[in-house]
Amino acid sequence: MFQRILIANRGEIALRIIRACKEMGIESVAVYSEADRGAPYLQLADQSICIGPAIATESYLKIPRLISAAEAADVQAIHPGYGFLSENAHFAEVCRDCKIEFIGPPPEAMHRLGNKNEARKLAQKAGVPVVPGSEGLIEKDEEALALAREMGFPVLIKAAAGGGGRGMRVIREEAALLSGLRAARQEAESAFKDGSVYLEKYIEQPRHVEVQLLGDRLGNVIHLWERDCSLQRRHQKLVEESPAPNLPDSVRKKICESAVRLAKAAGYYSAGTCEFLVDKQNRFYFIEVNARIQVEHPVTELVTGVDLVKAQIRVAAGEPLPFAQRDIVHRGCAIECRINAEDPASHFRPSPGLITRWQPPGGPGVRLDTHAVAGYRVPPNYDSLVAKLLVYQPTRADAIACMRRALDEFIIEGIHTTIPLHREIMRHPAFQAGQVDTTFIERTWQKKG
Amino acid sequence: MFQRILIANRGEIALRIIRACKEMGIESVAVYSEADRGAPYLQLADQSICIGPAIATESYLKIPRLISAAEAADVQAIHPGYGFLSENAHFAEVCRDCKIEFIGPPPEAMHRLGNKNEARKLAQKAGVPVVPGSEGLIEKDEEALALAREMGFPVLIKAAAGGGGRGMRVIREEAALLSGLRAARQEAESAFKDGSVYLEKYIEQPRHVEVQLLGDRLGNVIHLWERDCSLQRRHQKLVEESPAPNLPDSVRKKICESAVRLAKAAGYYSAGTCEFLVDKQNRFYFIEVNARIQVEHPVTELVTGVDLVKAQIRVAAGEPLPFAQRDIVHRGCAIECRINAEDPASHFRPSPGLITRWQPPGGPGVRLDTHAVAGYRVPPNYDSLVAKLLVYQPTRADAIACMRRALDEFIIEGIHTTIPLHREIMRHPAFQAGQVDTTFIERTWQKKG
Amino acid sequence: MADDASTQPNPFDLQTIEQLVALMSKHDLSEIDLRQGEQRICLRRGGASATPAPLPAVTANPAPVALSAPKATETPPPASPPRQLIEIKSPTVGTFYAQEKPGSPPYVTVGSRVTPTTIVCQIEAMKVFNEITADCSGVVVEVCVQNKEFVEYGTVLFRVDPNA
Amino acid sequence: MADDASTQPNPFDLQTIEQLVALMSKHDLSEIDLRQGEQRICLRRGGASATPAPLPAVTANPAPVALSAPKATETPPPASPPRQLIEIKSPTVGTFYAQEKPGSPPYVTVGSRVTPTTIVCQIEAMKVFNEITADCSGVVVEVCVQNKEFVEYGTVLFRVDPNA
Repeated sequence: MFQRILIANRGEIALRIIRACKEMGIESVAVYSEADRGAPYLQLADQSICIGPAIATESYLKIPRLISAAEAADVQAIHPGYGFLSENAHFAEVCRDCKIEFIGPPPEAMHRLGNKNEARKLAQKAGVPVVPGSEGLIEKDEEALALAREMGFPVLIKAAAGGGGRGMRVIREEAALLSGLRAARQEAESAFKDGSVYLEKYIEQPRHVEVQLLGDRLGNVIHLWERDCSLQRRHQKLVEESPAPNLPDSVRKKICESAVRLAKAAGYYSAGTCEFLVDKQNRFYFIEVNARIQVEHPVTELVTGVDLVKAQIRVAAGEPLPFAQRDIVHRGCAIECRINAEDPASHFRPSPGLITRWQPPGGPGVRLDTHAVAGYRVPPNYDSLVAKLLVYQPTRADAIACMRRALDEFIIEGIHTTIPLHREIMRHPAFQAGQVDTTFIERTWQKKG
Repeated sequence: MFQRILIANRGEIALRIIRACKEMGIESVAVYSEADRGAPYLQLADQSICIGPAIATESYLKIPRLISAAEAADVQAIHPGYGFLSENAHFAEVCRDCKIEFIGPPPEAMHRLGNKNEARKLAQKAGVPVVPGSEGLIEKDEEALALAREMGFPVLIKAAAGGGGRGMRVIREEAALLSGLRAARQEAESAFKDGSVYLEKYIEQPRHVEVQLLGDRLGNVIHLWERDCSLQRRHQKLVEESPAPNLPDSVRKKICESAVRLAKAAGYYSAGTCEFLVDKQNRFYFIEVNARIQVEHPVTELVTGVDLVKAQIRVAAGEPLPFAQRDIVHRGCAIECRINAEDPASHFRPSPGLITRWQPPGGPGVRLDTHAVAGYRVPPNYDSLVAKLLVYQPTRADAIACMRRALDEFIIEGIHTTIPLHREIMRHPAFQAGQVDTTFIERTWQKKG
Repeated sequence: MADDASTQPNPFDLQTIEQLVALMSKHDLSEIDLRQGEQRICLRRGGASATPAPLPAVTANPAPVALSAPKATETPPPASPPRQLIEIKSPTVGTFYAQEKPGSPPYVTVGSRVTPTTIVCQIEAMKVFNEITADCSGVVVEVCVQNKEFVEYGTVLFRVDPNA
Repeated sequence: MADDASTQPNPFDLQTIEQLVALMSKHDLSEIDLRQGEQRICLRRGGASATPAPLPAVTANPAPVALSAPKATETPPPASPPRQLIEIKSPTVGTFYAQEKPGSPPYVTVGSRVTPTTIVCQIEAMKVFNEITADCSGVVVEVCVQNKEFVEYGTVLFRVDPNA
């Protein structure tokens, strides 16, 4: 086992990893930028090293400085957390060259899964369903018509040169396809000087379901069941839970097994997440793999009793997984609310600053992961996550009631947070019924958001 | 189900019950003495009523005022918490007369179990082992000798008029019995003007193991496994855990089944605890029943996933237990440390006062039950418990590591607490080996305690 | 919620303070102590004999309100009387009765003169009626609770002017 | 760890205080106590007998130390120089080399005069040696790190007296 680990990250996930190290008897070395100097969580590490100014490209993303710090502190491994360099295969390779263990998947698997097209092909080869669509550009009308009939309507026409939602057009019935194609080509031509388009199945109001994976370097890969992360705002997750509500057990099982097949095909190890869209008929489609620990990993920790960060560290040290698939028992329901320093009443404007009062909730069923304390100043330089409030209860109804209660207890002053929004979500009939999809927030809080 | 419940208690257990009520959609009515006026937890109740001055006999123990408050607030039930009136059968009877449900066992069972001698007889009838001893006074030497031989040495000679450890004498071998009896009688005669003595088996360095019980009004009684509460100082528990370490499964099962038999014989319902001494040969002896929810109930909640306070409320409302014995699955290990406002470095002198800084631990596996916040003033009038820090992990070693970590994170300023002592306990080899008994604290911290 | 202090326009409003000081000077006040949320203005004037107000350990005992938590009948602590009045407080919890029995006149009304042994009301708890005595002398200037109203321990029942 | 306040531009607004003192003097105030959020201004005047208010328990940005947490090589924030010295700080993370190669004389020592382009040391990170320039003018009065010592970003390497 490692004697010392450097944590190439900040905030709550850095503290999460420090805690795992402390409990495992491993020394932790924290790094920090000038914006994080004096942050309370740094004092819980055994050592902390300033690696640069506030700007991430000169600190948390600066590979030579991280490696220098790692070598000076004489660590055997680096945990990259999430974000920053966590999915950077090059960083993993540099670590390998420097004989420092990268606590994450092998760079080869990151390469394989990092490219969306390659990942899609790998998934198809492993028998994992992907969003149907044209393999390349659509040249002829008959081709489009045949494909659309095969996939079924609605379909999505996408401009090859578009991106971020631009140059997209939903076609709901066959009669509109050809005129839609013509219009889309013209629009794309005038907008991007490139009229080429392709066709994809349009998944209406999909749910976002992801599978937690864990693999060791001996080739064992297991899943730790799924999380439903449909509650998003502009692709930013706000609420995550497990199990996915209203998902038939047979589908659940199939999704989880698909994810394991894909991970095995990719030669994956460490913790990772396989993301799927699920349509209203509970058909599921692979989107991508997140080759790292995720923000919402505690949801899975609560329902399975497995400490994912400790598992990551053990696997990186070469240990085999201490459990087989049959040992993983999913019990109860867990929900996470992300408490961000944002003002939901004002277009989610970031709200960094001094936390003048901090009174966290507690009691039965509550877990709080946060690096914030009273008197902590949330820096404006990084993402706005200040706390992850989780509850764990026997049933989903109990979990929602517990989360409502915990949110009502939570007092933060000095900065705006997403707490008021979460209080509304937990009281919303659609959420209570487990009937939300990725468009729910925008549809429901359109005026505010 | 009840619409409104009055909580006849204060501090962390009052907050615990408020939380359960909130999650169940029941309105809570808190009462408070003038010493607790303005305490933050009161604001989480739907209503709060001042019932008297600081002194408990004029407030939390004053039945007419509690009943008045309950009637004015129009509640259907009263939860007594622990301590104060929780084991007062008369209070339970008054509630019954006033058509207010007492959330606890029936007064008849409280009467039956409240008297130590009657409880002992009931236990024997139910086939539950009790500490062996003379049924009455020892008159003749031959009688004493025969009994001592039957029980085996060491035995304890107790003065009938003694109490609290006074007039006790341990006899380790047969040769010393008769001279010991003579000396004890003389001592008792001169100390208490009453030379009568009796004989009991002396349990050396026993462990304190207790069984959590839960029964409904239909006669169903189940156990939720055991807790080991051996870590005590002057009969005040400091650390509790489940499962009891190093207790063979067969013994565990027998103790738990004994407790259920006794509860059934007593006509018990609601939550309760059956306490046992366990000797070095893992023989167990019934001591007494605590006919209430206990301080350390969260330990059992963590390892079984059952919310005991909610269960108490449901049972009081006449609902049957929602689970059978086979549904209760014990998983993992939970430990509780009692954080008291006491100074362990100064003979555990109470340390009430203003909490100037309060930085609680968090993250994976941590549960904190507390009514304290930064700026809270611990009143000098009541017991010194300010927080219950609990951890839940797959194994006992993990749990100890997690507790160490959590204790290291916990910062309280302005008052002294038992945190430094707990940090030492969690690092002590005997505790880590699960080899402590009720004399451990006094033996180990004699100089300090 | 308040933003970071530094981004706020005007942490201390001097104009307000000037006006307050002028007020103090003009009206010979010895102390002004104002708070609004996080803001506090505390001014004391003149004689060192002015009792130093114990500084708030009370910022200390913050009223931590979970904003969305419903607050039904939170009773505020008894407010200080405007003049030198004596408060007769409830020594128990129960139902306030202004008269001996239905139809009787009230024990006391505004204007009644009381002595320490004057019965001023009854408070019923668990069917037991407790006669409450004034325990002070003076003239009743206010009856603070309605007949048959529920009173807590410490609820102010009457205000009595001892100098009237 | 740095106190947050010290990194802020202007913790105390002297103008405000001056005006407050003038007010106190003019109106014979013995005390002014202002707070906003974490900010507090407390002024007392005259009468020594005025009991000093106990300072608030709430120290602004508490450096929360888990007391028993082991602290290995916690680096204190760069201390302020005693005089008007310029600090040359490490612009990166790595190993400090005082000379160009083993056996060479150090780039600079105490007493060396530097200009902005003077190379004062090298810092090695991942086998790459970065030459560090003084970026200021003056005389080196202190070499703050040992040869081959590990330096963080912001570690003070040299102190330079610009007026010498």
